[in-house]
Amino acid sequence: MPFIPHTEEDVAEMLASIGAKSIDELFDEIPAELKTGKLTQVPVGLSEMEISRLMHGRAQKDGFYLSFIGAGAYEHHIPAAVWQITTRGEFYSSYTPYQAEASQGTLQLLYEYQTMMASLNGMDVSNASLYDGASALAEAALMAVRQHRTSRRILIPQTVHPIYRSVTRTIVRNQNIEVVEIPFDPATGQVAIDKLDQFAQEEFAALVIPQPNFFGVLEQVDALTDWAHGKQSLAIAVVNPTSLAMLKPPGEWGQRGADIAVGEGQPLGIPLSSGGPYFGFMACKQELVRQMPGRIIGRTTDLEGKEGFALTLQAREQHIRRSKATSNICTNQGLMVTAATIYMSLIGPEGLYRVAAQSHANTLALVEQLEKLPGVKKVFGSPFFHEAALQLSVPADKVLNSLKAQGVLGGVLLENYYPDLKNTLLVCATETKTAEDIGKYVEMLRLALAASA
Amino acid sequence: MPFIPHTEEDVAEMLASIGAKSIDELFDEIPAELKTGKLTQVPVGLSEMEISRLMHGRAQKDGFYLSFIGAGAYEHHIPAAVWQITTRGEFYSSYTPYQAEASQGTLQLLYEYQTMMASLNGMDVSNASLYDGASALAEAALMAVRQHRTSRRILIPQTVHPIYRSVTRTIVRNQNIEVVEIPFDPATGQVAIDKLDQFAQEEFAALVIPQPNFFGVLEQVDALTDWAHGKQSLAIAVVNPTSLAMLKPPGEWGQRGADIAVGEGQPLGIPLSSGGPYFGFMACKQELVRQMPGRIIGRTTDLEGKEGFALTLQAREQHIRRSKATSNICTNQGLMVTAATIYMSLIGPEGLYRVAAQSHANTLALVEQLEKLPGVKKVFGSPFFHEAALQLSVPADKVLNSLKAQGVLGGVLLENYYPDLKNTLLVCATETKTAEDIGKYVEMLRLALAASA
Amino acid sequence: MLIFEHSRKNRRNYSQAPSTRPAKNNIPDNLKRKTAPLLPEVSEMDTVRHYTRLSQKNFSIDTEFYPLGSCTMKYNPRACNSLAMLPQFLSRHPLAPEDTGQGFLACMYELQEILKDVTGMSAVSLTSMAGAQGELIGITMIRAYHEARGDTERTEIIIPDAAHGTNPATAVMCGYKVIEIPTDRDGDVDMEALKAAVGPRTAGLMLTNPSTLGVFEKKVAEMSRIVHEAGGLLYYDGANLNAVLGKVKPGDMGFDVIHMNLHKTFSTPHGGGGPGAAPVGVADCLLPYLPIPIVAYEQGVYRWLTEKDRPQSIGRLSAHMGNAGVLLRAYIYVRLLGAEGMFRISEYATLNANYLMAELRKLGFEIAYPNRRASHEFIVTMKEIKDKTGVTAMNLAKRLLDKGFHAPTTYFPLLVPECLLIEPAETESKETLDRFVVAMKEILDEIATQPDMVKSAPHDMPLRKIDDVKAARELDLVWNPAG
Amino acid sequence: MLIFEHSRKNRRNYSQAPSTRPAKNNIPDNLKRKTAPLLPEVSEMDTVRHYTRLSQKNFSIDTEFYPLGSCTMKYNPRACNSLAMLPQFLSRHPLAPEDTGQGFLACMYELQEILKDVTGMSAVSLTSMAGAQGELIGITMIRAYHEARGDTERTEIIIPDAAHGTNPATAVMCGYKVIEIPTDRDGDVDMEALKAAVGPRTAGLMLTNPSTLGVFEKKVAEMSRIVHEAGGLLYYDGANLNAVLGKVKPGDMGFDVIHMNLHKTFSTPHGGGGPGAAPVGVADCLLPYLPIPIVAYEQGVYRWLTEKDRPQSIGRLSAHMGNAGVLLRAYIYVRLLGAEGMFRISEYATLNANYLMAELRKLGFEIAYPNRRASHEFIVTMKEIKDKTGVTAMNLAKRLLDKGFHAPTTYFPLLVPECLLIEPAETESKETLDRFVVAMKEILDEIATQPDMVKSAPHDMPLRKIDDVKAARELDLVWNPAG
Ligand SMILES: Cc1ncc(COP(=O)(O)O)c(C=O)c1O
Ligand SMILES: Cc1ncc(COP(=O)(O)O)c(C=O)c1O
Repeated sequence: MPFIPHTEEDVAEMLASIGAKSIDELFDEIPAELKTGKLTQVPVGLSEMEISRLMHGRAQKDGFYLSFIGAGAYEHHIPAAVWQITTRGEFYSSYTPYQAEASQGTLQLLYEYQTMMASLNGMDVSNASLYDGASALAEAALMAVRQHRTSRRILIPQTVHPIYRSVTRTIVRNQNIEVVEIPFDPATGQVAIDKLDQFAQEEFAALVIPQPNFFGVLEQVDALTDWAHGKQSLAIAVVNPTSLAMLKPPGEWGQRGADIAVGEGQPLGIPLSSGGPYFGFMACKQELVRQMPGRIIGRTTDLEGKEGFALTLQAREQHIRRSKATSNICTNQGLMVTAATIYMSLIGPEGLYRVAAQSHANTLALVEQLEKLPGVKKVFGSPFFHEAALQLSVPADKVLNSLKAQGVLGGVLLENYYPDLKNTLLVCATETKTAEDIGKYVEMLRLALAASA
Repeated sequence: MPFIPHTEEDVAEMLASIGAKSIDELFDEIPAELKTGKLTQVPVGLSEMEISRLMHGRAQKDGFYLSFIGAGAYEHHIPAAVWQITTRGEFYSSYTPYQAEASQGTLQLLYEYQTMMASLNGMDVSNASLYDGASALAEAALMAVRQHRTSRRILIPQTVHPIYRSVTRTIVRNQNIEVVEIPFDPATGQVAIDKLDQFAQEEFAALVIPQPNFFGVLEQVDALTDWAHGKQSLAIAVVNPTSLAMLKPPGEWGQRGADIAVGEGQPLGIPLSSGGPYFGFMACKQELVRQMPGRIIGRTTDLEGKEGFALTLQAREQHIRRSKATSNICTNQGLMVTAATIYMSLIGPEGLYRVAAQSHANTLALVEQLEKLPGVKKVFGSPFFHEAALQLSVPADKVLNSLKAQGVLGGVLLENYYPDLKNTLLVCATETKTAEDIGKYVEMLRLALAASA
Repeated sequence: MLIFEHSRKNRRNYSQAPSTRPAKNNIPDNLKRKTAPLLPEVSEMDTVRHYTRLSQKNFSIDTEFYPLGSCTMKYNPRACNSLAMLPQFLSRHPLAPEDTGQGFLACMYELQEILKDVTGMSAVSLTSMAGAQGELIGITMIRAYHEARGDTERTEIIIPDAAHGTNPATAVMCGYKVIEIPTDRDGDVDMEALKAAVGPRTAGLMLTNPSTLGVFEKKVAEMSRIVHEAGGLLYYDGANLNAVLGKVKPGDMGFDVIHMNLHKTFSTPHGGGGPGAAPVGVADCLLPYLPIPIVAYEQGVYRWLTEKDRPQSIGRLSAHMGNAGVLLRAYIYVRLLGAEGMFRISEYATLNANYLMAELRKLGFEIAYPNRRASHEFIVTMKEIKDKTGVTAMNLAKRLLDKGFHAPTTYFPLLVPECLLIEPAETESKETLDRFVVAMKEILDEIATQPDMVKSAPHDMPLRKIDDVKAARELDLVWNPAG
Repeated sequence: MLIFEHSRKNRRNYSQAPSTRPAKNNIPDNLKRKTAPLLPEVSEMDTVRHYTRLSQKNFSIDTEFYPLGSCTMKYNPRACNSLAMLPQFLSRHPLAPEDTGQGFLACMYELQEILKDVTGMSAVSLTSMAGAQGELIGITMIRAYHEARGDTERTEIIIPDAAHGTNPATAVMCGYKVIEIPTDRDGDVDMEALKAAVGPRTAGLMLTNPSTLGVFEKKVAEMSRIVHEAGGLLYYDGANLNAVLGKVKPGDMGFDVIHMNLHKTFSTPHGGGGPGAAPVGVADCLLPYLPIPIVAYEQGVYRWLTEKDRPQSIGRLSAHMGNAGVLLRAYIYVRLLGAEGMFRISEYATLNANYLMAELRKLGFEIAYPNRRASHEFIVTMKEIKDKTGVTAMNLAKRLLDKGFHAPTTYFPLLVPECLLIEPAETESKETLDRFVVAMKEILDEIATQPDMVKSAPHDMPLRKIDDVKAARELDLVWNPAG
């Protein structure tokens, strides 16, 4: 009985104490006709040795690739210390810190995280995480609608990550909140500022502003933020946390700064892992703090005046406020935040800047070299951060397949999300790519193009 | 400056406090003509990301093999918990427990280890580890000579691991201790008991008795132990700790039991790792405890009578006794013992029995199937434990090479150690091998033999 | 000390970042950041030391008995962690082609099949990242179901008063009105109230069974009939699946949709608050609406089903496919336990709960539902003790910390005054339970002899009782270098 | 509680062993074990919990400042651990063919080259598993050298009185007589005594430089001349290499053989007592005797040199090639630091030691060699304080534990009374040193105002002072279930 410590003697003594004849008797309140308990799809148990071999085999099958895929999840170097500490039993196997005195480790760490995350975003406060970037955007939309009171419409540019938009729609639709999309300028890859005029007369709870946007392109965030504020709408920033080491933080956008900033925390020390677990972050201005969903940690003192930390503002949360809570979120992504906090401590402000700048420089170099190949064209003219769209003169899916056969993942096909962007790759080279890696990609793309021509 | 936290300001303040103008000045007592400090073979520093990629590349190059090699180091399943706990910073990065009050974790663990190891060997006491099995045998030989007082000769059968014998010779030679070897019976693969007669009149400090011996063969340990005791020699057991779950422990050999038991601790949760770090264990009878080399932990109490643990019998050790110490050993293999202790706790007595029994059964099955192939012959007639010698009718090195090309390591060539044993493989299938693995080996050997024939 | 207090200007970890600032940087000036963010500037060693020491300040399953009711704090096998973190799994990009992830996808597919079997549902989606999101998905599907049938008047979700806070919060998040129904004296839903509550506005009922009161809702079949006859659907909050795994399948109880918290029943770690994973299972009627992606196995190849394959799906709930690494851990756990192990979970969890309940009752603690079997958890009420001595459930909880035990859940469910919801989980040994009983006895004695000491607990923790009123009143949510 | 006290008969971890006892078992009855060994029967969770909690009772580099003199407790980079534990490295059998280990062997070869460069020696063998074994190898080679020349009358090894205990113990283990020579007032070897001691019986001199007194032996060149002229060889105990790395090479100082503790200077972890690795380097005269195996690189292939290649070798010292995994960690560490980093180690280790010495001197602590620079460590003597107040070096050490600092080395070297050998290592920040100074100041004040409190320290540790006299007198070395 894996993981069950009971000896036969234990069971006998325990049943005697209970006054039951068998363990089965303890289930006598379950109506007999409901008891089925036949499992046909669960295989017989394996020993750890066996499952270990099975999983190693499956991992080997998946193998390693030289990947130039970004599109919302980024390969960055993760210091070894991050996960060695994060997986310590005391972090790994504890619950949400309901008993503050027995959870000061997690609580203090989260307070430190809130401080780092608020500062990175140029915001006043941060919560202790949401599920992921996409659901964080949905929560921000709901939060904006609560705050705005009169409008139930959210403006979202099509330059926002397509799946973030789709997740947001799924979630806010239930509350009859409408998502209105703004097209992008096909020349710049930015929100079509001139298209905004058409919304001038309408009321919106918020405008969502991505920076960089899904194409890697930098948006005119000051103008967009001010436009939103000019209409009494909130400005919701969707940002890449690594980029914030280089880019103006949402709190400084436009005249008054964005109101809420959300994003995907994965770049901060979280492995790609086929998509999760990652974590969503959310920071906002002080005046919105009571509208924030999720856990928030406060610094306080104990009975004797010693510094201590505790969950606070719990009156926003479902376990206290139930149907009146700001969100239903309960379990969040605590362990990922633990890793991200350790990552940010290890890397520091200059380190994060260098990671961002090197990623940017690598993508610049990649794009520059690729553009020189006949049959490759940069799609958008605007400045970008560490990611760019490139159009090929030949079927891009075939090119990707031939790169893959050489162990290189050449990017994602934008056509999957934007049917008009045919044969277009979204490519990204983070600081993990060396000059040789970039050279290899260029050479292999050259060969693939030649073969397809 | 990797791992050096000093800022320029720090350095300035520190130099000011010291009253020095530069860090260089702190080295002014080193004669100028000695200062060279040119390093030509140390490459420029790498970032963690770079070294990580380098090491992953080297690891990939080495790859994975299905291995049937034993010969003193054994592949066993290691529960994941073992190394996740062992590498916790508090175990990993602490020193020898000189300050008992600040080292109770390590000290209690070592006391538990001593208890387990003494019991496994059927002995009264155990030390807290030596370097490895080979050097443990050398230390046991020195210990026997110290105890015996009159003889400086040690009898070692040639069935003892050849490298253990060689290490022992290297170490004891310095003290003019003579190693006398006993040949083995080519039919049984055991110590040639009849050959012992020739030593009947000579004095020896000890007889070394391996169980199982290097060939995997089981020795007649009772007779050998009694023979040694009959001559006032000590009996030194060299044992495989896994086997002790099934086999009679040294403390019960013959009329009075062996006096000292040593061996390689690697099978108890230590990865193969190209040969180390492993650990040597040593257990002995109570009356020999003051002759033991190495650290020993005792249970005691604190000022207030609470249970606590401390290094004890330090008067045997170099840091107290200097030139009169029982050994020069200082740093031992503490972390390996930490892993072994957790391994033994996780696996328990029944688990260790099953590991031993399954390893034995797998090797039995392998040998049985291989013997049926034309051109394969079991070399020794005696019972064995989880390892056996098989002679091939064709050049064995070629066969091994062709197996290797298929990802299988088919054993070691005994000829490297015993020139008379031509084309003979020593093979081992631990509990990690499945029936399919064994089948694969058999089939591939069949093909290789056919190809060579 | 906060990590920021270890920080010194210009201190750096040279190993952890590119060695220079690259020359190339064409970010337009007006988009550049002007002042560095407040990240600490500390050495690698000081970071390791700081967070290692912080970790030691936590209670956790790996260090203490943690009978936190409703949270199923069971052992998180270490192999699940290391095998889910094999480098190939960690390095795989979510948008990497499916043929580069067949090993991973095989695990996901098999997990879907296993969860279907265990719950008796027709299909499972793995996308949900926690129980509350599972609920959101479930209720969204119920809404989609009614909408698809043009049944737009159903605006209410019925929820028993004992329910977890996420249930009503979810219903409201999904645009529904919550109709709360009471619990009867024995801990069952008040059937008359249920009958009175159902009607043409009923979109569905959310039920936890065993309920958060730690008892099995016996009339669940009847409830199912009542709700279904009224045209509503049944939602199963599977947070308590640990109590009945293998014994009874939610599908067989008549539920249409269920979420199961893998971070409870399937032993993925809580991580100080997450991440979780809460796959959602549905009966046939909700099949078309299941969120994507879902793994399919076709002609020997695993692939994700997307919008194209499932046009009626409510859509996506996460940027990729949810908490893949958590799902891997659950998969490994189930494979370790096997079919036999599924039954044993509920059997031994139930044995432990009933034993502990019996022992505490013998000490004189008042059991909230004394006539009922405990499921995998049970409730002690301190009401009488509080009335007599002033010692509250919270006081007792804090005193338990002093004795090296994490406290049970306090003040939930809300309907039992001064309650302690105690869930020992199947992985605890009898000796540990017995030590807990001894501690509870000691506290009972202390309450009799020195109640003030208990009231002012904890005493032996690194901190005394934390002032959370002050935390909420004098909000201090981020550190300010100015002090 | 001991792990055995958690044990219950027939409790098992089903996941961790084969699921049945195999049917086949032909072990002869007379060779079978009759009673099971005393291994605990505990659950996986209880094992994890027990050892996790035990670990928390240790001070360590990852949790505390650990200025243990002569032990070089510096940060052990976490990457060294994880990269040395890549699955392919862990699973490789030592007897696997060389062509299946070219990645591993490349690391070993490069490490040899790096260590040669750093020490200025002609060749290096990696086989030694700790400093003491390195010494044994070195002295064995010295013996082999003299023997090969037929110079058999050399029976003495000269060792300064300040030397580490392993030095004399090693010499005796190698069959030599130890001639101890005194230290002069400034911490240097007494040159007259050295001159008097050398002669035709001198096999060699063992020297630590900087010495264990924390000062650099200035006259090392002269000493080398004296010993060499007498026909002896010079052994360098490289335990203190951290102080001079990159600044001066032992080879240039005239040493013939050296061991270096990678578990000090090259930052492999101490692991609560080991494992270490102490490669041995030799000058040309000892080249033929170097122990095997040694990695060679020939025609693009790495291979082990063995007896056949090196017939005069003293042989093998371990069953395989020593502590391979420790060597890998050291290799990774050097590659992280690079050539520049080598210098910085000694520079900042020296800066930290001299700063701490200056600050403690300002507090009024007596420095044992006040006229000397500290190397990477230095000595405080409590003699005067003890004479005045009765507070000993050990008392102060224990009181430091109360304040969250590991104690310095006490009562070593033996020639300085009531000594504290303090080695901060280069990885500690100025703030940490300053906090240590504050603690030392507090203790100084406590000695003045409440000496008995200091004498009875520790007070704030989980245990009070351990009775090690009792430990030695009432030997209790193994647990006995009978009690
Ligand atoms: C009964 C019940 N329902 C729902 C939930 C919510 O699950 P999660 O925290 O994963 O969102 C919980 C968890 O606390 C619970 O106990
Ligand atoms: C000066 C000196 N020499 C030798 C040694 C012995 O090294 P090891 O403990 O690795 O055997 C030490 C270690 O404590 C030392 O400090």
